[in-house]
Amino acid sequence: MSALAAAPVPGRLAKLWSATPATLKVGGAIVLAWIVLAGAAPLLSSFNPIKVDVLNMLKPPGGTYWLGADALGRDVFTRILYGARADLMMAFFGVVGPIILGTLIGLVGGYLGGRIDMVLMRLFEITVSFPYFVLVIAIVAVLGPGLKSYFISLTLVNWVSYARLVRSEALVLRNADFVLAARSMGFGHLRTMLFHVLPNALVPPAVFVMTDAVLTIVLGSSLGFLGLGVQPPTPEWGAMIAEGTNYLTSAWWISVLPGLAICSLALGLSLVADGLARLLHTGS
Amino acid sequence: MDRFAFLLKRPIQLIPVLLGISLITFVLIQLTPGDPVRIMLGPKASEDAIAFVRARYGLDQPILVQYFYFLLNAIRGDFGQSIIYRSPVGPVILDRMAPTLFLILYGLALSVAFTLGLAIAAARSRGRWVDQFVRLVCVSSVGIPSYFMGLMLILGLCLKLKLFPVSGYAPTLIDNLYHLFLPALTIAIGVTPILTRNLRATFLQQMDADYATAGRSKGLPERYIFGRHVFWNSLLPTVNLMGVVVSFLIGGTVVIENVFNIPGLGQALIRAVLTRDYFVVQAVTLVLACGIVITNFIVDVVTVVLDPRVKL
Amino acid sequence: MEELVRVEDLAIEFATQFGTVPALKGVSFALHRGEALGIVGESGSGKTVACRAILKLIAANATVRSGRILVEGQDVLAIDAAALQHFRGEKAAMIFQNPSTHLDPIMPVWRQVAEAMVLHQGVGWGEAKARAIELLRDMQIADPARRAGAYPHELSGGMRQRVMIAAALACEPDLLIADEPTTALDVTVQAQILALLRRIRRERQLSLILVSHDLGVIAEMCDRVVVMKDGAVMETGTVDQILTAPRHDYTRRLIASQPSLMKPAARKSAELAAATPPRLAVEGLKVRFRSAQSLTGWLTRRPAHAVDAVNDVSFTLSRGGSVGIVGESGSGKSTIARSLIGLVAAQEGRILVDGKPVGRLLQERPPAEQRKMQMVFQDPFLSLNPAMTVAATLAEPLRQHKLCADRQIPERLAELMAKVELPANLLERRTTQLSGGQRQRVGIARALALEPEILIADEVTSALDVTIQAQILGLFERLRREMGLTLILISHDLAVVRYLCEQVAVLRQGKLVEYGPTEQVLTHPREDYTKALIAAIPRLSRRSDAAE
Amino acid sequence: ADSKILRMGYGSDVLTLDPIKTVYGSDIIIQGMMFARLLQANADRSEVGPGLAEKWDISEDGKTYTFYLRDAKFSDGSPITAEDVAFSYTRMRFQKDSAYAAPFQPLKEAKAKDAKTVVFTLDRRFTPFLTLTEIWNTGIVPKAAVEKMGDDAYAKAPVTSGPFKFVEWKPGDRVVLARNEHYYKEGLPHLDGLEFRYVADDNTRVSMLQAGEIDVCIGYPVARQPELKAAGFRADADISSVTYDMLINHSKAPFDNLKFRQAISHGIDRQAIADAVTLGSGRPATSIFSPELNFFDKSLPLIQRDVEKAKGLLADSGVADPSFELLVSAGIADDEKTAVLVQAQLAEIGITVTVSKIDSTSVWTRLIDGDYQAELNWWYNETRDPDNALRWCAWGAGDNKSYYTRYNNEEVNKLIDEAAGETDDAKRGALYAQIQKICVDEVAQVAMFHPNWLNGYSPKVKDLILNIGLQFSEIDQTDLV
Ligand SMILES: Nc1ncnc2c1ncn2[C@@H]1O[C@H](COP(=O)(O)OP(=O)(O)OP(=O)(O)O)[C@@H](O)[C@H]1O
Ligand SMILES: Nc1ncnc2c1ncn2[C@@H]1O[C@H](COP(=O)(O)OP(=O)(O)OP(=O)(O)O)[C@@H](O)[C@H]1O
Ligand SMILES: [Mg+2]
Ligand SMILES: [Mg+2]
Repeated sequence: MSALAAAPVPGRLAKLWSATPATLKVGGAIVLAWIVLAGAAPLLSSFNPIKVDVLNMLKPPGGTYWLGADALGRDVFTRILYGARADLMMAFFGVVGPIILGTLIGLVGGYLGGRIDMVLMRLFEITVSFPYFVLVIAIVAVLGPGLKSYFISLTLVNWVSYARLVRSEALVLRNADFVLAARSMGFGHLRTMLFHVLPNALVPPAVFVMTDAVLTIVLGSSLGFLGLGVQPPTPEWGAMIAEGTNYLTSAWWISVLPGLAICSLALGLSLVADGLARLLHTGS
Repeated sequence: MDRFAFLLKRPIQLIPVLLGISLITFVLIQLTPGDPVRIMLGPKASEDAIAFVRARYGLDQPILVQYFYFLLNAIRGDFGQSIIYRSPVGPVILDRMAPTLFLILYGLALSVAFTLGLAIAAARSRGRWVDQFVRLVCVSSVGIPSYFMGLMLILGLCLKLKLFPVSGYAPTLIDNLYHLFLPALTIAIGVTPILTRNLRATFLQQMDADYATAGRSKGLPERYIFGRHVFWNSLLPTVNLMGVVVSFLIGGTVVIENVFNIPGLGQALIRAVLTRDYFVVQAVTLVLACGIVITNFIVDVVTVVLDPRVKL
Repeated sequence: MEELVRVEDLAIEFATQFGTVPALKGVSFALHRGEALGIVGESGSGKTVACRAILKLIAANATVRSGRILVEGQDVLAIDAAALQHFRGEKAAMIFQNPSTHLDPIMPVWRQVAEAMVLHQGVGWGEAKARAIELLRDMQIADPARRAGAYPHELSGGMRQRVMIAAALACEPDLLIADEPTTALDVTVQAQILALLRRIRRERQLSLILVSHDLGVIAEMCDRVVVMKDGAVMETGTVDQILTAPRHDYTRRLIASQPSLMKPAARKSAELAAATPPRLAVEGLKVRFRSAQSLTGWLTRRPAHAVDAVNDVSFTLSRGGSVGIVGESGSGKSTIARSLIGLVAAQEGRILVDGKPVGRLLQERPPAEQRKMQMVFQDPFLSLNPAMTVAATLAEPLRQHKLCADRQIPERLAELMAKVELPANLLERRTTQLSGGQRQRVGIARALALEPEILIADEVTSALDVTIQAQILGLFERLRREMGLTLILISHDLAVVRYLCEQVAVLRQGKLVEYGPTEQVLTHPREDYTKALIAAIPRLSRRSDAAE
Repeated sequence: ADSKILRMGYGSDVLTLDPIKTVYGSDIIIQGMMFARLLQANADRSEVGPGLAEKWDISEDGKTYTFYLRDAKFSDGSPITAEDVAFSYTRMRFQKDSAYAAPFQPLKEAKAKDAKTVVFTLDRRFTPFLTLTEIWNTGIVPKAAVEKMGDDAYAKAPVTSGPFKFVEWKPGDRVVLARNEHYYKEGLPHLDGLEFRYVADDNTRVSMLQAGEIDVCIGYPVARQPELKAAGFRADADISSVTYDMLINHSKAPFDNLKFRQAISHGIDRQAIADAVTLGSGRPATSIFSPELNFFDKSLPLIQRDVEKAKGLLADSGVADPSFELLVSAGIADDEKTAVLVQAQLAEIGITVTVSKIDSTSVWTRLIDGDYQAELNWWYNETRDPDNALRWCAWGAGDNKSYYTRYNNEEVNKLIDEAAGETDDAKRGALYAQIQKICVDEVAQVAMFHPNWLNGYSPKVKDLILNIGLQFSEIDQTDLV
């Protein structure tokens, strides 16, 4: 019965730490490590990631080029470090738009129900069935290539995942006693939706977002032929993999190593997701 | 039975969705810079020639007028002409439906097999190394792009070990089990981790469910509880997730079709989009949309069959 | 008498994120063959853990620190998996508190009854089905051949509990462990299930362990009682001995908290009530739920299925007055509450507050009017926003209705906490970090924060321990007396109503079958239905009639 | 014996089988194998000799060409007459939707004089005309069949005049051809048939060659050359007439500025780019067109990269903001590589290049609309005569505005016309040298290097090369052993 709230701050932190699932700690450490590596890239490598050096093309790993050099003589290690910047950014901004838009739509549809939900659900189905390429081409044509178009096209399409998750939560929550209680105390729909339904509908999207972040990186590289994603010469893992495919039989390091980087980030984020789910589900 | 009333309602809901998709697609692709006639005639053609052909396809009309005619014709079963191939849309895409359909079904069949195997193995040995290993593999393989995976499989299994053909779609069904094994495997490698994570989690959750405890208290063997109770109660979330995955696959097989050179719908769509072959884009989009709607429909039917409580 | 079960010095603890939780701290008790042993104690005292341990149903995160459980001289905790399978089901079986979750939702019920027979006794499925149907008939399920094919959700709560009992008895065990088998059921059904248990115990020479937090139930059913608190046994004895001469303070408190034993609160005289103008008047209230029409229904012009959840209900309440609404499950009690508060629209009838009609739905009522009438929800685990702290929960209505200046809020919060007898240091906790009783009091405090004139309490105590229930009933009584709160108390427990309410309204299938002063209705019920409700109340004193 | 079917894989899709309706590589290659022309080039296209025409006369004024046909038949067994030849040329030259009528502007009339003699009338003396009579879109089609079937149907199942006849076309997948029994060369072709397959992905195509699923892989990533050779495939480069260049928009700043263009021309290292992109299989560019074309001016020096000079030129140009956007078709690895190299090299002289990858159709659209600053592109020439090449890349008066660069120099335009009317090789050479000099000095476009066709052939394939004009001209000689 001793009050958690009254405990002194250090004790509280320690408690929080011990309450944090191990997966969350390990996953967090991996993600954090990449953030640090990305930030400290100039300190860790003396190479310029975009400086081409035709004389050292395709140098295998070892020597000055720890992880080899790519088809333009750029140091793969350095490009992986700097690539983390673009990838972390893609992972982050690639999900921000979808999660906001999707959560709002799912929330409104699920909470208000009725005709609005009907219309939103049709919109949902249209989006799911809509060919992504058409959208990407159109957006790239209007806004030009690059990350901005990438984020916008992702937002316009990927919201459906989050809308689906949030809506199914909101559908249940809108009849939850505490939501009815909020209504009966005279709170408006907006307040009820934002402060009572929303915070309780966030666990599934918060878990999904970790996988989604990795998928956005992969998508960016898979659709590079539409002009999606970062533009050369900016290093980015997915683009590095794509660039290296022609060399897979002769210079494996160009694509395999950034591939391992993505896998490690995926691992980190998934562990965070697992831990987060456990933490949020136990409700403390 | 009332629970199956939705079987009748669905087709009606389909209409606004298909209309919406076709209108948005039509307007968007037409507004995108690029002229299919120019692509058809090539960069060396004269302006005269281009204007002449544009008029022939009615592309000189306002977009909404064109859309109206498209709809009118579509209702009569005529989906227009492929501008790039200078021939009716039908034959251009009909041949391509079978390979894509087969590929997706085959890929799903493998995914389901892998998923069941892995998830059951993991859940039955929860916390032990099999479980941890399955989790690790599932978690870290999400980051492998399918074109990369496909290429690795080709290099390893086709060229090194000479186990499978690199490409192609064979005329008979049985042959395709062999020919399309690698592409289906690539799909499965992409899909299995997602499904397995979900199914394993549901298994673990259901193994702790009250009815499982009740089963134990009756002295039912663990195997029986898992096989007869937990298993069937765990399927629904994964079936639903599979519906979503199929939706993404239906439009997203292009990468795999490219790597394994399978003449499928995904390839047709992407080519049509890249060449602004308006009516092919339109037709393929509608076919894919129907595919997605049918998928959701099947998921709903399976849901209702699996769970007697569900009403739709 | 031969000893069937002996639990010796059992200590079990759970590993959790927050460290180890000792659930049992050296519990010992014994059960003789043919005997019925009751276990009582407050929530979390370890009743369930102890019972499950007898079947070695020990959670994955649990460790047995010490102790033995001997059944017919054999230590259950030491036997191997194969033997355990035979022990479970054939020697001992268990039924659980919540029949809805303990049945597989997607398997026809007969299979769930039959599967143990097939697996333990090697009976074929065909024969097992026939036997299962016989068992269901024996459990007094009407038309068992047809019901056998039903899925759990197609059955009522009472029927589900019968199915579970049938499944437990399928292999004719010697020992039945019943862990709060009736808590989730309403009183009339509870009475039927208890009667059934008594009958089969007699007919089959079953030994029974019955867990309950309701001493009334224990008194009706058991020969001996074990009283538990905080993972330890407080005292053990025969029922009479415990009820008449409790040795332990805790036991005494437990007994005192039984609502049937609580003295009715002071009441306003009927004349006085009639003299004051009514604060709340409900006239001819009617709520009809229409199920969504299906396409097939529409095509065949079949009218949509409709339920009259509330049908022509009228009553009046004066300032400081209180009415209890009772009735079986599904009789429309909650629906009345919801339509009063404006969460569902009444199709017909009027609701008058201080003589003025109010809007049917929340959004048709001005905020000030909304504020006047508040409701406390039935389930304390569902009615508080899990994402909020207690302080935020209580401050939100104050702020929204601008009931006090922002800087006075802390002061008001402290007042509210004091009013519901909660320590102020709980304010910073999340609602999920509170016990059920604490939560329910936060729910009440939240309603009171709006300074309502009318309070509707929907089964606020049914999920609580008797001791906490007693506290909360006391609180309502005080508020009514001191603040002139007008109270509508919904309950299926007539004892609770008797304690608190001046008038009682008996509801059946949406209709008021009886309405009048509490004493009058309880002592001279006119309707058979009311009589049945009264008869279903388990009483400590009724042990003697239960025995025959 | 086993039937000898040659299987080819190519990275783009066949769109039509009607030779007048396309300029695409896939169509050109397959049509070249289906339709015989009046004249025929030898394997490396260095010479043209008799084809369907046994001999020909050119009138004194160079305006009348008379071709005498040999006895030959279409694949349906009907004879190939002068009427068919006149029909084919008229159609190619005058039909509204003919895709490549431009090089034939001087042709005014094509007429059958008798069954075996066809007469072409030109409106001016036009020396390159003879070589043009062997390019793919002058393939002879049967008048009767085209008129009976209509253009659209004919384009899907043509009656052919070349070594192979049409069997089947699955759009987006493959075209299947079989030996034409009626082919005019006795005993040829050696092959029984041919499958032309669309394999979009470069690496897949190579893998298919390695796995024996195709016999010829047209186009492979240069990185895989050593591996192919080591495995015994014939994978040496086939010489092409390709020029890989940076198209620059002369109507837009900063490329309207001569000094700026020159700064760029001196600021890039053509040798290094050629080496890095083609891994040594291509040559740096010195002129505006390929050294494989006649009258290529061998005396033009390779412009060596000179950072100081480039900086000076940039300073002189007075361009305040030396930066531009370089368009690249997304998904083409070599373009991307080149772009990055150009970007890095120009950065050193103070020019900021922003690389934009967009889909190829959008690139073309912006190119044609003039809505771009610079773009990476390549082109090849069908014949060895430079007239066609220059009219494509430097003739401002043409429909395509000097390959959409909007480069328009009256003098160059005049010289091109003059050279086309000249019959004396020495004089033509001098004129073409002058044109090349002006175009290089004025930086009409930034020619960078000349890559070669990288085709892989199974060792079973005998006597097959892709010539400079993207044709397998000796396909009728090709054999599988
Ligand atoms: N799996 C578990 N993990 C952690 N703690 C547990 C677990 N199961 C039970 N406990 C804890 O053990 C203690 C005893 O729980 P138990 O369920 O036996 O109480 P109970 O007397 O049956 O209460 P109730 O009347 O509420 O059913 C409680 O503090 C509970 O929180
Ligand atoms: N939203 C609704 N739609 C349709 N029917 C409803 C709805 N809410 C309640 N009902 C029906 O109205 C009737 C009365 O329900 P209500 O919840 O008022 O019962 P109750 O007396 O509170 O029962 P309990 O004691 O179980 O809480 C029931 O038959 C119920 O099924
Ligand atoms: Mg319990
Ligand atoms: Mg209720």
